[in-house]
Amino acid sequence: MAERLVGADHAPPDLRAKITGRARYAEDFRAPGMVFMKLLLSPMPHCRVRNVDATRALALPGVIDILRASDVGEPSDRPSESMLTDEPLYEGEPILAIAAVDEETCAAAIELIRLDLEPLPFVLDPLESLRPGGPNAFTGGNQFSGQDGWSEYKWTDAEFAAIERGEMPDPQDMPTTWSKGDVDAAFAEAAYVVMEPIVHQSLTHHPMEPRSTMAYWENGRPFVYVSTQSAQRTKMGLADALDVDPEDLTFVSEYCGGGFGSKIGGHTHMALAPAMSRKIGRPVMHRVTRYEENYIGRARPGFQSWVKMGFRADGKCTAIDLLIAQESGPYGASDYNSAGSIADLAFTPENIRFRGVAMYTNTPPKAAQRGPGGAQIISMLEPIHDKAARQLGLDRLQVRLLNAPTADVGFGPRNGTLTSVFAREALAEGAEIFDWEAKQALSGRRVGSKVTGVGLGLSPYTAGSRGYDGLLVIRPDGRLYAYQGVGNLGTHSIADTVKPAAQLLGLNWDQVEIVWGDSSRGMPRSSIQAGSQTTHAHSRANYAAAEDALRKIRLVASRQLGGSPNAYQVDNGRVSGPGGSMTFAQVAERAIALGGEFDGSTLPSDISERETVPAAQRLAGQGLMGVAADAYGGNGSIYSWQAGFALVELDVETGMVEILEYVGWADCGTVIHPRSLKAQELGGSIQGMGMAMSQRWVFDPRYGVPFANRLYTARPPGFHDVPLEMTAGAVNIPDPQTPVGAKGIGEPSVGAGAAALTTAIADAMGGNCLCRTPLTPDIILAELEGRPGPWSRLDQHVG
Amino acid sequence: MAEVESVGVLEKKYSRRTFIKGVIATGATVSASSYALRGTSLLGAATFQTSTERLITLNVNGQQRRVDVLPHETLAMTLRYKLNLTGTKLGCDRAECGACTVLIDGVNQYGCSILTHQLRGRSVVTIEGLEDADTGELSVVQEAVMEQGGFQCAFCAPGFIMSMTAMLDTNPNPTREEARHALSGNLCRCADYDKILTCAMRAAELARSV
Amino acid sequence: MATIKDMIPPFDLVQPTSVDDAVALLREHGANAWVLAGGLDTFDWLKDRIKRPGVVVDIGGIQELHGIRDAQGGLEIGAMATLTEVINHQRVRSEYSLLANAADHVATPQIRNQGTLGGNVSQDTRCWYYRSGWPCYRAGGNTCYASAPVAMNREHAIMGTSRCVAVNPSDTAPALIALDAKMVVQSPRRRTVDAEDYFIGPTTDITRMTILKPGDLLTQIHIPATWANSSFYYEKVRDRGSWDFQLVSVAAAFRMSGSTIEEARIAVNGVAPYPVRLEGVERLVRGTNGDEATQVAAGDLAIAGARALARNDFKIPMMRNLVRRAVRSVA
Amino acid sequence: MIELFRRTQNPWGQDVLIGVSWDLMWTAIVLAAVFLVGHAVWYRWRKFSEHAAATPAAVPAGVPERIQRHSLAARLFHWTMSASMLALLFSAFVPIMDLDFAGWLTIHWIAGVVLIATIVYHIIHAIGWMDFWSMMSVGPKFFKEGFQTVRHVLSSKAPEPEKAGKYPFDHRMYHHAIVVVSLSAVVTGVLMMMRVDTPFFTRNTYLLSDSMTGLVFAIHGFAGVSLILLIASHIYFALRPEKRWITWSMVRGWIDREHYAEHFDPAKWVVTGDREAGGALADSSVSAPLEDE
Repeated sequence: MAERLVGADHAPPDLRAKITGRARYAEDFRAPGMVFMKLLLSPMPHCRVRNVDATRALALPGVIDILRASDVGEPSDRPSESMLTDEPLYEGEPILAIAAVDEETCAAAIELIRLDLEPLPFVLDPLESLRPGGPNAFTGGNQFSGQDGWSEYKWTDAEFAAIERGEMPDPQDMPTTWSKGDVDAAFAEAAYVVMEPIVHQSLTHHPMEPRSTMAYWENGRPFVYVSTQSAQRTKMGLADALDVDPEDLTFVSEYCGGGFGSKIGGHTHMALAPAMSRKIGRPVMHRVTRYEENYIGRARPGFQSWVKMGFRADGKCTAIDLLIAQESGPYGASDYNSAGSIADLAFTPENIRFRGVAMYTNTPPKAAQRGPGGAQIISMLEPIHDKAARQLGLDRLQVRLLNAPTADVGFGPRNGTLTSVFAREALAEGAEIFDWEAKQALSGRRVGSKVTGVGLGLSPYTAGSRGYDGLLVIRPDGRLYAYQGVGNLGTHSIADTVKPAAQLLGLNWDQVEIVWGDSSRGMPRSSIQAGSQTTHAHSRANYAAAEDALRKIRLVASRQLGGSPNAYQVDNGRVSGPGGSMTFAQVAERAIALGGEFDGSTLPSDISERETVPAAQRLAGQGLMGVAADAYGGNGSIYSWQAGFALVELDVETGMVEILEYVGWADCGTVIHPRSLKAQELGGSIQGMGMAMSQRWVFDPRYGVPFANRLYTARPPGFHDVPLEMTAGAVNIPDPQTPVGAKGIGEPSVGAGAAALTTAIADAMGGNCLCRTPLTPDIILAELEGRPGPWSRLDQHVG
Repeated sequence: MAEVESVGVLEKKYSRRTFIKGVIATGATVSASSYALRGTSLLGAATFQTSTERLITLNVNGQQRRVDVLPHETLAMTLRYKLNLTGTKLGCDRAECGACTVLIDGVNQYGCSILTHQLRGRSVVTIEGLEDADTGELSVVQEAVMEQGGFQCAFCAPGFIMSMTAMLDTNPNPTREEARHALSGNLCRCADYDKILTCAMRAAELARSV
Repeated sequence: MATIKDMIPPFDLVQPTSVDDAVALLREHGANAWVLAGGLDTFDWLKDRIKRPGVVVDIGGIQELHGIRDAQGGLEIGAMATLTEVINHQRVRSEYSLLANAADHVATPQIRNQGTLGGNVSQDTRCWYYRSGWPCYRAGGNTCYASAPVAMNREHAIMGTSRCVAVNPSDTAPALIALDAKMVVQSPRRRTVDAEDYFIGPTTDITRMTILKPGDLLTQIHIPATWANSSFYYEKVRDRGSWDFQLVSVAAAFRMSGSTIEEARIAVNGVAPYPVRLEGVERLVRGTNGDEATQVAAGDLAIAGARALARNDFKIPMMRNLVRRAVRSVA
Repeated sequence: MIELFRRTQNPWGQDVLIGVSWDLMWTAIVLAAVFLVGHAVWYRWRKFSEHAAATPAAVPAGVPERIQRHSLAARLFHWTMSASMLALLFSAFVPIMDLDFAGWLTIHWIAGVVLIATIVYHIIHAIGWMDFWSMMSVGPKFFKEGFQTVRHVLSSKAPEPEKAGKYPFDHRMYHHAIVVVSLSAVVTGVLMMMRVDTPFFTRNTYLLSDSMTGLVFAIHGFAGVSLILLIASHIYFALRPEKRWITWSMVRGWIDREHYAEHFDPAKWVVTGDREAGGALADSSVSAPLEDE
């Protein structure tokens, strides 16, 4: 009997390479005659490039050529990013690239370039741009629509007067508005109503690996080595950007040193090295520095928001009025939209009004960051949740159990439904492991200068998608080759999503070969490696392919050995039935001999013509091919849930917070790989802790220049900032709508970790919600000492 | 030995002082190919005037490697772009993230923040040097990581593993707390800290058992 | 001229093997020379291409600068002794644990393994306006960007400022002041100064953090026997548990007779352009047993005259509380 | 070749002025030295030339033995101003000479405040109570006198210039220069004070644009180095033996009849009244008919 793969721990197949230094990330590739490229970044947050004088730079021995915006497509008059620009919209936006024989020459050449720049008005703070007569990020305005182009959206003095009074402003015709039920009536009836202005900071992703790229061209065909979360999806995008046939592009991304949403379908600037290489006809290495990563590496959008919540006496949340002004950078982001839906989903008020506006600003570009929108709103709203519980004298866990949704939930503007919800189960099991009762008893206890705080948060987020293709080949060596088009950014899903398929085929893990990271090896149509989709999407796609393979194995066996196909069973790499048994090796040989659908010479009609078919054709005739589209279907969105519990100690004399314990418990369907699941839950939660407690983005208001452009100034959490002991797990209840039952988990954990901290710190401060992140010692101490805090209530980009 | 040569040259040039300062070496050198710092005098005398000995011998992973190194070249650059030891990663190039951590005379240091010329007569071990070249046997730390399925994106892994190796050398029997302190010079943005710490503790166990 | 913050510009590297050679070289090249010790402050400046010395003098090869020796009952620590050597030195741990403790709070293990005690006390400020290469007073310009009403000066000074409001970032500096350490400077004549006089404020020279001028070399740090085995207190408040500079830190040494404080030396860092010795507080606690009232009085006296910038008022109560805690530690 | 200005790149990489080059300080010091030595040498040589000794004019009757030249108030002003001016120059340039000088800035701005106070006082006093125009007026007579003085200096054959009024050409010339230079130093100095910690303003480094700030620093710098020259020559002449008598008048307040007769034209500087010598005469009793009508 072959081992059970689903639910078992296995070291990922690429681990040995990773820990011996053999794993090659984009900057580890070399090519003969390789030269180097560096970027000239804009020194101003918004300006027009009047003139660039590169004569002295080009005269420098060793300098090969420069690339300007005009070489890579002029930036159009819309908020869309291009590789290089003549109207930089943030300090650090690349103006030009220069290639030379070595990096040193590149640097020296850049210093020889004379720039003639015309400074233009800039804005860092959305509220400034909303002020009557306030500056706009673009010369055209601060709002853009495909039909009407640029326009200005401003609030009136009345709104700002309200803000001054500490009230919730009531702006008319907000660009995004939706509501359900009767919010005002619900507030009127509510036993407790609370309104808070809340600020959530922007923060850079800062993956460990900067987005370097190496590229060269051979007889008109590009070979590109990039750092990206996804693979097949990124390849298609890159082919598009380079305007080449995807089949002519050799795309290599074997390893990605983290992305967290900043490298989903690749990134704008990955096309620079290939573009330069095409121009100069030599291999080009574009080593991106940490400093540059801070600018072109994306960031989570910050919120300045006002939230009003109404509760029944039993703690049920009955109404939410949510107003969000999002700091969107020059190229936009949609976090605030998901924030609205998630608020509705997580607190299930019958009545909700959501108003949001995305404000363009002259700060580095924003992008989805792990749990985009959800992570922010959960960490912002959970302390308010606690406020209500305190006011109404209720247990915070009970209130959450009451407000958490069940399977019948309908949420968001379109009352979306879910495939399954086991949020209450996750909360209950997590609470048990955390020992909520005992911990809650410690809340507020003071020993010397240290006060104990207990916190918890419940965080939902998307966890899957449907309809991609699977591609498997059993070769004459008897092994299963799984062709993965998803990226390899450390979630282990390139391997884990194959487990259910291999299990279906009765194989042991050492009989499985994962093939990934190089488009020349064949990649089926795949999901992006983001939104926690992969585990769900590709466990399904691979399972479909495995079912196809199993059907073919049985056919081959019955033809070879007689008897009905369905009488044949597979196990340990053999297929056996009435007529006897044969090894997969023999099956593969037969399949090749038989040809047709068996070895992929003919392919099903429902797989992707543009992507999976060419990949399968590369592999046709190499063995028995299992290839199929995920046609399982399903109703409703796929969401996972993470409950987070934290025990902290706040030193009231210094404002320092120490996290003593953390427990994360998830509803993510069937657990495929417990160890990786735990790593995802805790990793995400710690990113949330960093968000809640330290990570920052600081700009000088006068020059619009960011200062948190180093790791130590941006402050991502290090080893000393996390608890020594952490626990994580899941309820492990299969999602009924997917054959494998598994959902993703990467996203929700961030909001849970952040909320557990924001609530625990508020708890340690006697329920006083500072209602801003990060909660650093300075603002905590200032609050405790009743002294002027470093920032005004709504300040953004400070720290 | 390069340093001896250069001192010799120096003695002739400046008899009044004894510091290591020679003339540009001539002749073939290891991989002075067109990588990050190829150190040709392309930039012209103005920017490239240096009379420091460039051809030096480095002890890397137990081998004597003769290599052409610029005076202002960091170890990480030499390893990655001249000796093609790309297991040493550049995460920040500012001594902040630890991805470039290597062992210098057995001590973990940031490869991005030391000049290769400061390493004359000292030994350097990189991630590539931990695995037994002949048998392919992994070090105890690597074994422990394999066993615990450590790391996610693993861009930080080489650095962490070097720090764990150095830790076991000075503290073979660490508490979780001590291990955390010893590893606090390495960042993991996937924040797999819990598992990494477990790997470190397991490595200590394995080390004690062998 | 366009700027880029990557790749060290070329320089001439010299590696002297004796202090005399080093000093001779430093004098020969004057302001064009740069002393390379551990290099962890140095490489930021060079890689950002902001400071461009023509000659870098690597003093790592000078044996006399290494090691920790017993001297006149106290210790003589070579300027090039690494922080890890200091932390692990048996006598430092047992008799001067204050210094070991402070050194262990520096950045990260790798940095402590390479960074030197001499470098730690001589490092430049971390004011991010200055570190970004902005032409402020400290950089020879005519402005202090960090003191502007809209500036981001959360980490900056609350006392001892004059035009420049940057703070001294060293963790070991206050400990050395509390231990009454002496700094030995060669240039080429040999000077010995008290630790507290080694650090200078902008009123003296706005472009330097220490008394070291071009041509000067810090060679030894002498820890006298005076404060060996006293009661020590060290605390550093920071945003992250590693690789972070202090918001405020305090280092204190108390010589007790029974429960009475006979003598005390207290220094605070992170509040001024130089580590601040609190002589007033020292006098105040002398003869007391550090009771509640003394703690409060000490804290209040410590912050007398402190003046907050736009964003750093919190440092005033933080400093007050840390001084209280220091006194409380012997109560 | 010396640089005139110090320039730098502002945070946006724009080239901006930040002040004058301190080479100018050394230049001023050298120029001052050269002038003083040069003058001393020239004067000595000149002594031996054939010059008609100044013929004492007939002193009108009733001119006392001691003639009041500077009121006590005027003298107090002069010496306070000199003290603050020297303090300013010292605190300004010693640090630039790279000598450690703790607290120079405080001394500098306090001295600056004193200087401003004295200047304000002086202007009011001069307009209200002193013969303002005899010092300030610039007209045909002024230039005529100037021409004669210069010619006399240049050629030993040239006749004596006609006797001066209360304030001879060189005094007035010097006064005009000092007025222009110190006023520009004072005005820019006040703007610079707003950028440092003083009791008077809440500090604001962003008061002016980067380029305006640079301009202010440059003007202040120029004024500063010019003052090195002006003050040096002033002190030099004050100390010269043949000028001591008038220097003393800034201490004692009076000059004696002989010097009055020798150097001044009683018609231009009419001294009336016959109070006994030494009696502090109010300036008002010394009337100077406006010369340029």
